[in-house]
Amino acid sequence: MVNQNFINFLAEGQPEYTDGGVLAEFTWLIVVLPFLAAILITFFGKYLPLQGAELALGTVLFIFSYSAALLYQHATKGIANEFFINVGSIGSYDLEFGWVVDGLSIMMYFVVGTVSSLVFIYATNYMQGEIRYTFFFTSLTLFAGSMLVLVSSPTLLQLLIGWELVGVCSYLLIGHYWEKKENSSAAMKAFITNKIADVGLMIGIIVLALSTKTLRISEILYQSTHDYADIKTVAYLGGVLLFIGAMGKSAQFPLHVWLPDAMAGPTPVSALMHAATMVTAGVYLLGRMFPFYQGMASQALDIVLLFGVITLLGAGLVAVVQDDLKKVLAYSTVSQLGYMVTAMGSGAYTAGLFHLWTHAFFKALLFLGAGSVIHAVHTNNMSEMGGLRKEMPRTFSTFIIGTVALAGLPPLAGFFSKDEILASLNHEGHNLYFIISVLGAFITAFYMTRAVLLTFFGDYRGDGHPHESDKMMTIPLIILSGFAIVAGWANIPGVYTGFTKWVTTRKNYIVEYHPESFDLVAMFSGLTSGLLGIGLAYYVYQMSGNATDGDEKIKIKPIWNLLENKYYLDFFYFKFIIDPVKITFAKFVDSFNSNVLDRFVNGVGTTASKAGGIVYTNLDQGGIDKVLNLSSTGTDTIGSKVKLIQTGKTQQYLMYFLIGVIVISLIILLVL
Amino acid sequence: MSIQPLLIAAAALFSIGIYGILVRRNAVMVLLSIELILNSVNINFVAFNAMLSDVFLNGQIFSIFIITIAAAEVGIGLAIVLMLFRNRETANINEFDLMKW
Amino acid sequence: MEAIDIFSYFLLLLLLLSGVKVVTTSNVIHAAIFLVFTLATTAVLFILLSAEFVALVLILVYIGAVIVLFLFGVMITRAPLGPNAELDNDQNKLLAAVISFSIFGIFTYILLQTFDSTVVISEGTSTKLLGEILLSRFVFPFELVSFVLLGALIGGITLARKDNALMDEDQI
Amino acid sequence: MESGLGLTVVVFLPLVSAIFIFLIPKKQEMIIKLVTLGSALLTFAVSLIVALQFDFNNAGDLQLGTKVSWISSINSNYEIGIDGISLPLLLLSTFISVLAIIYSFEHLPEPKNAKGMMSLILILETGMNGTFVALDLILFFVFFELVLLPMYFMIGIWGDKTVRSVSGLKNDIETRLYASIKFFVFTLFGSAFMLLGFLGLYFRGNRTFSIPELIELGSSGAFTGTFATLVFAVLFLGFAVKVPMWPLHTWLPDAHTAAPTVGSVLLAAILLKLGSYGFVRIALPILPEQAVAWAPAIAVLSAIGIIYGSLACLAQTDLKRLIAFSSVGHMGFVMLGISSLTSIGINAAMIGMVAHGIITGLLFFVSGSMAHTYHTRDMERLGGNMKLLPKTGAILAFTAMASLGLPGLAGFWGEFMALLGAYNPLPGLNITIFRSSMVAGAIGTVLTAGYLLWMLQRVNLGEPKEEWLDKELHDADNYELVAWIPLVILTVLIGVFPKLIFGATNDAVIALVSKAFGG
Repeated sequence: MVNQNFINFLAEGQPEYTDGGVLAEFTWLIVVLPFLAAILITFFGKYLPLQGAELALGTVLFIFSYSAALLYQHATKGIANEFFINVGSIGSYDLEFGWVVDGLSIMMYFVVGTVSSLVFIYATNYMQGEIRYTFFFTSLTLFAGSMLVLVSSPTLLQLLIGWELVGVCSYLLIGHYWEKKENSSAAMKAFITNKIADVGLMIGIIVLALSTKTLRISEILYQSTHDYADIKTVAYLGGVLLFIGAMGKSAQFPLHVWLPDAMAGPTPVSALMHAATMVTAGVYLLGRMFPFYQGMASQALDIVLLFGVITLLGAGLVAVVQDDLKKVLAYSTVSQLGYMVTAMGSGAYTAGLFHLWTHAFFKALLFLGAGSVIHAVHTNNMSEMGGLRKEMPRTFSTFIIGTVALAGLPPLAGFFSKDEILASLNHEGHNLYFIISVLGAFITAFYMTRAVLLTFFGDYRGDGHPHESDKMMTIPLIILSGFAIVAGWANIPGVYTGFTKWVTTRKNYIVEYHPESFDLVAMFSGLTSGLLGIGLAYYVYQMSGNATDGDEKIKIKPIWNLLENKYYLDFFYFKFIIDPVKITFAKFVDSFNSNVLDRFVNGVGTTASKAGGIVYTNLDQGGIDKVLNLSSTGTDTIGSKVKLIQTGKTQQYLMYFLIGVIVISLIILLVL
Repeated sequence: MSIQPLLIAAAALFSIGIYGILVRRNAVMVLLSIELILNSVNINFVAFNAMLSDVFLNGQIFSIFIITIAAAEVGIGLAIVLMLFRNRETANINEFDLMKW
Repeated sequence: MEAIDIFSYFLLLLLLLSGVKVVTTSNVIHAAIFLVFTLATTAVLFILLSAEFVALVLILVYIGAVIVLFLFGVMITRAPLGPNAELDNDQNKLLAAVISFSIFGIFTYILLQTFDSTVVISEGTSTKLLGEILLSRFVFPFELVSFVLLGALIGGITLARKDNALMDEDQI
Repeated sequence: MESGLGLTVVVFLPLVSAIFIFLIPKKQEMIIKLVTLGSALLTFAVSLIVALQFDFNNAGDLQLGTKVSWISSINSNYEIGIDGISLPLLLLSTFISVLAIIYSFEHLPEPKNAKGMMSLILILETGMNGTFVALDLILFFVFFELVLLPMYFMIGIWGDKTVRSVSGLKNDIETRLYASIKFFVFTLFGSAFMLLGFLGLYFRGNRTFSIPELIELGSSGAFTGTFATLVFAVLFLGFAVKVPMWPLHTWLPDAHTAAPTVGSVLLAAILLKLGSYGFVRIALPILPEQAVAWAPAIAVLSAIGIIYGSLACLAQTDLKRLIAFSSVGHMGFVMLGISSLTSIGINAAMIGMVAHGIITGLLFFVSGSMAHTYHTRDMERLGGNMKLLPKTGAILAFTAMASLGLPGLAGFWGEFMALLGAYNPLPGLNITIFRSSMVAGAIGTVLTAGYLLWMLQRVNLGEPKEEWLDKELHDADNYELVAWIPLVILTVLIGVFPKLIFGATNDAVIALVSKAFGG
């Protein structure tokens, strides 16, 4: 089943990799199981004691343990293998599904498995008593399953399938409370925005597949690292198109607009979506195709870098002005995704994936923490929170850990990954981007501190009775905060660089900078900016006055408006793209259809019948039939008078008859 | 007995029947008048039979047939009248003008 | 003029008078009774003409069966049993009289022109002979008439049946 | 030559049963329905047996057919047979017919005349099956036309009775009347030209109507020049009306909107395929040179159809009309695939046809049932369907997802592979035109997602409107579920395992392409 090129490819890489044995061969279980579970939950979930949640939970726990086993074997022995199933041939192309087991996919399995498990546990409690509880778990399981389809994909085809399945699951989950129109609209927005990006991905896949004559990723990577001429001509185009796809899922500017709206879904969904699934897909795609980018499409990487940097700064700024706690986190996610993409664009493969790895844990932590808060105070708005650190100590402490990790302070996870990105930028000599990224780190620290201060410090401004959440919700928080602390230790320059080895399955072909020790400039500037951000926020929101008027102090009207309106992007989209298409074009086409085409058709019909009429009246009727008609008209006129004699009375008829008989008899008798 | 009075009487009976058909409103009465006409024909047949001293008795046999057919006719005619009466609630033939154009 | 001639003229007069009464009486039942009278007179006339079998048939079939049928018809159609002025079409009367008189006139003219006063010979007729002729020479029409009667029987039943189930089927 | 008995049974059994049904009194509805169902099931079973007998290793050859002299004076034969291209469509046709009959058991539209409806469905099935197996142009034409009549009556008798105004006509007109006449005249117009083309081929092609013989002649270059151009043009007209391609599509929305549920299901699922099948079976292989010359035009028209159909959908308020316009878009993908003249593109068209048959058939089932329940198709009045009719709503949502080309479901393959084919058309075709068409098609997928999701939002989601709350609405009953669930399952199966279709079509398409276009 293993492709010959792939074996060669491995031989050029790290020959000590094993094929993974039975464990790798049965990896398909973790991909298929969620779908089976989803079917079971749909049909039988209602009859189970936990309404189907236990099936979902069992599935993700299985995924978690299986991926942990895989990760253990990979970390000790190394695995690289891929499996294919032919599902049809079309022309000379084989359509194949399958699964790939290598460092990158194992890392993703583990992230998905871990985060999903914790989120699912959390959700069993969080969603208690909510509408469509069972269906929620169906979708959630499908969501995790779709992500696994995506990351396990050895062919671009399966990647595309997983990609879109993730999109549709997000549609189901974001629109979970579809009774309200905003929610279903948000779901639609997510789906359509992703679909637009998917067009890029789809065309990119088509371009690559047709130039390499295969849909297998490993084969494409092999060709792109071995100077095949066909792929070289389309590499730049293909690279950009794939990145457009990644921009949709990974919410890069200007296609990030769906992500903040996606907060309409329940909080566990946001956590899962923003941490482990969906948004990481784009970064995963860049990582998976990284040898291609580096080998053939290095110009495309410049575009990737540019958009990454724009996103990390732009989204970070918007996060500062949000009042909705979940939206702060959402924009923070966009900003962090910007970091990852920046890393990829600058050629720092490991750094990008490392940030994905750490971010998955602390962002899941933050979202679940936010969910816990929202569950307690029944509002999303920070202006109605405050002072919750006393009522919700566990949530508070874990949230603080997440915040610090995100702000990038040692020794928590965010510090190491962010530092590696900065170091890489510094090393590559992208000075401007380096400065912007450092600025981004400052902004990150600022808005996170602002959020913490508004939520947990000061006095409670709402009018409910907040309370600490159930154990089922706090335990995942605690576990995740553990991960948020230690996840970064997987790759400490100069100390332990296991993570680099995990994800570097094709060592020789990923030419990247691996800091042997800490890059002092980067570390210093990152650390300073983080601390500065925290300090400034603390000064503005806590030291000088209370939290509520903190915003007023930093409000510079025009910029604030710009940010509050999210750079008028939504406005622009609606005004210049969606409305024209949905209303103007569509109405035009519809009226064209009924007023031009149909009118033409009907006109032809009417004209034909008129022409027929003319031929009929003038030629047929006027000429030939005229003579005949005259006689018939005569008959008709007379008949119309004569018919009056007809009364329908039998006796009268008989009388007329007899009169006739008499007259005729008389004539015969007298005249003849 | 000469033949002339018989034939004239039959003709008179025939004319009376015609009058009845033309004048009567009730469908049953019209049927009665028809019987008169048929009877006049019977008289003619039997009279001619007697006059011609027919060996094969054609006249008598025909009158028997006529009587038979007349019986059938009365049966059907009354059934039709009954039908019409049932549908129209009247036996007045003036109201049956279905044969109008 | 023999006695039998006087008797037969009397009979003919009776016949015509009762016939006129049939079409002029304003009572339905009376009309039927007068028809019986007319037919009975005819039957006597037939006997005078030595057509005994026909006379008997006339009495049996007409007076015995047909008139009863008529009386039933009269009753079923709920024709008023007493005198009924509505029985005639008044506006037709004059024209009808003219027509029937014209017909009578024409007939009489033709008859008087055609026939002299030939005397009718009334020999006795053998009913046996009549039966033989009927079943030999006229056997085919005889059988045909039986079918006609059968058809009339079925037709009469079908038409006059009160229950409408069968008819509903046919209407579709 | 084999006996061809199986195929003959598949074609004529429904017709014989229809005649048999005429003999059953109208009142015996149950007997009529059971006989119809039995005959359709039997036909389906026989078609399955035929599929089992089919030699998939030689899917490119015409198999299991026969050739019997029919009208010897014009050398027209009763020549039938199937290959990998027609087999999936034949199975689809027999299968959908069974489901349509099951659905009609309890859901006859007014005036409920089971006898008439059932016999029309059976006659329709004969026409459809016959078209897919006919290998003689005259036979093909007869079956092609046979389909018209039952559909005309279905629309005209059981159709929508509302009176509406139509632009270009002075007086308001009953929808069903307008639609049925439009449908009939449009298709007849196309097929009249088509017959002309057939006759042209007959006289130039050694006086034969046999399609295999004509293909041999065509691929050896017997038909060239103006003659070929004209013949292709008239064949194009005939088939394009049926597909329907822009701008010959305007009969479709009216016909679908007016037709009763079963009618629109059969219309969408099978009848539209007759046109695209005609292209693949007749127009391309017999006139390859002309196909190459016309391909860019077809591609452009398809691309316009995709965008146009999607945009028109966005403006619809009538549920069935929306789905009808979506058919225009989806068949655009099919035609885009065909126009690429590559094995990928034509394979895409084949799976696209089957998938469209299943998915749009299901959509029409569901929307027809909803229209029956709510007594309106106006999406402004619907809403909260998911709450009111959960089963119907779930299937509607699923089908809409399938229809927008969600990967993993059947609709995806047709769209994606058609785009794949259009990116690299047959060498010698104008790359720019095809790539632009491909981009247009890709944009079309976004618009498709847009209108379908919008439709879902308006119909399925949200709180139910006031007017429905106190009404007693019936969710899908067992007959409906029995008719729908198989289609749902098929959608998933083909989506996950497209070999079900490609396994049959691929060899046949490769053979066709290599014969006609030398590669």
